[in-house]
Amino acid sequence: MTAPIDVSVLVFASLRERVGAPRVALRLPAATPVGAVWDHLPEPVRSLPPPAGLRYALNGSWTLPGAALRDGDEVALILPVSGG
Amino acid sequence: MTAPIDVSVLVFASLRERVGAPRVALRLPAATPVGAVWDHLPEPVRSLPPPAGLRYALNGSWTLPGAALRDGDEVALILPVSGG
Amino acid sequence: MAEGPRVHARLTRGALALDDLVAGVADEAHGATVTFTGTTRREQGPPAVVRLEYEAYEPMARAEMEAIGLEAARRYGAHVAAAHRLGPVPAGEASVGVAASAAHRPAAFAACRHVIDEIKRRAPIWKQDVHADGTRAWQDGLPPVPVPGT
Amino acid sequence: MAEGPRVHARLTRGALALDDLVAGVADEAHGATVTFTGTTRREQGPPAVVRLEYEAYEPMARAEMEAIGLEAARRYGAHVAAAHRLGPVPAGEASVGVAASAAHRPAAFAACRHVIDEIKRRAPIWKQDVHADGTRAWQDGLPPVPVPGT
Repeated sequence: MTAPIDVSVLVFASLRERVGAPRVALRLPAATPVGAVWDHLPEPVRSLPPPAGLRYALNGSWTLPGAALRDGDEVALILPVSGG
Repeated sequence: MTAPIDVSVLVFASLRERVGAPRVALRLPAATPVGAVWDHLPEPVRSLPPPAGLRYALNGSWTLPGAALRDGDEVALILPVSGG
Repeated sequence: MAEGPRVHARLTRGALALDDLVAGVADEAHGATVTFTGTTRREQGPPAVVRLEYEAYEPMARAEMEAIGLEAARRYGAHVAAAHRLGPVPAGEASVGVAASAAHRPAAFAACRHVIDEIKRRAPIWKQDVHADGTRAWQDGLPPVPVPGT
Repeated sequence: MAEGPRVHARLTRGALALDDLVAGVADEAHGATVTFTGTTRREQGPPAVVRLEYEAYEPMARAEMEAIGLEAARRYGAHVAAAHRLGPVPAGEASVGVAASAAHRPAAFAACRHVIDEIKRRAPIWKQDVHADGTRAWQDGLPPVPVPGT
């Protein structure tokens, strides 16, 4: 019954290209866990299985998929990295 | 009964300083082993015990103390190294 | 000398200068400096890779590189400098550089190795291979993006 | 690229240039380059070491460095470049430098480490510490030379 929250989702690499933008604004139920964000992304992304090794950052720090989102949060979806 | 041989001994670092020259000419019995050269060096060197880890080179290649010297050979006495 | 470890971490769109990284870890009490440079290998493929394009979650990539540098610095008594390029990097040019100095060489080697291994494992940076035939492939764990119109 | 390992070994009386060593191991097929630089630590002592003086059995030192480089090149598929200074080296300057490149980083690290470890262990090169008070001490396994007149 609590009000929905607005969160911002940062996406990179091929996820950014599929989404068509580096950032997606989502309105979600209060306390949505970070790990559920993927299923709210626009198609064609949400039909893809999230890749093994997907990590999450919340407001610039690593977090776990169970962390509950709050209004104004910024979530980053960190695909398996390939720097170096 | 064979004729004595003339060999040249190269010395480095503090051994060179003690000897007073980078090279010593020695007349030795034929087939003197490389490992016996130390005992023929001028004083004050030959009274010192040879340092642990002393190695030998013969005409520019590593050799063992038992190698027999021949006339005209060049022996190098390789003290424990400290490069790097 | 006794001021504790120094850690520099940088993302840059320009060429990497190994000398700058080495200068960043200089210390009169450190007798050993080890560097690592990672370069795009041209013969990857086919099709041949002509360049890479790197993208990062920049604030976190920098923070993660600093955290990794600090781990190595504390564990090995090292100073650490690390830089990673972003944007296009032609094949044959360096995309990442690390320098680590310590009093003695085992610690300098271990610190440098830790930093490059962990940057590759943890820093939120992604590369896209750009091939001679114009095709591109992100290395990010997702299947290739379908080419539009096919 | 497929021409087999390259090994450069050099003794020099001038300052070492890391860039030259790195250039000597460049290869489009090698994605990883590791360097080692060894520098005189100023705070050794007391008394403080103000410089080192290096001496070598030059032809054998060069040959031994080449042999060591070739061992690493063969074992790790690496290119190797190594340089050692002779004569006076002020504290804070590099006395030895090694660069090794290989396709991947474990081999590049291992090759560089092998070369510096073995140069220190085997190459016929000796150093003399020169202290701030003017005293000198060869590091060659012999007891200190008695000071004349004492």
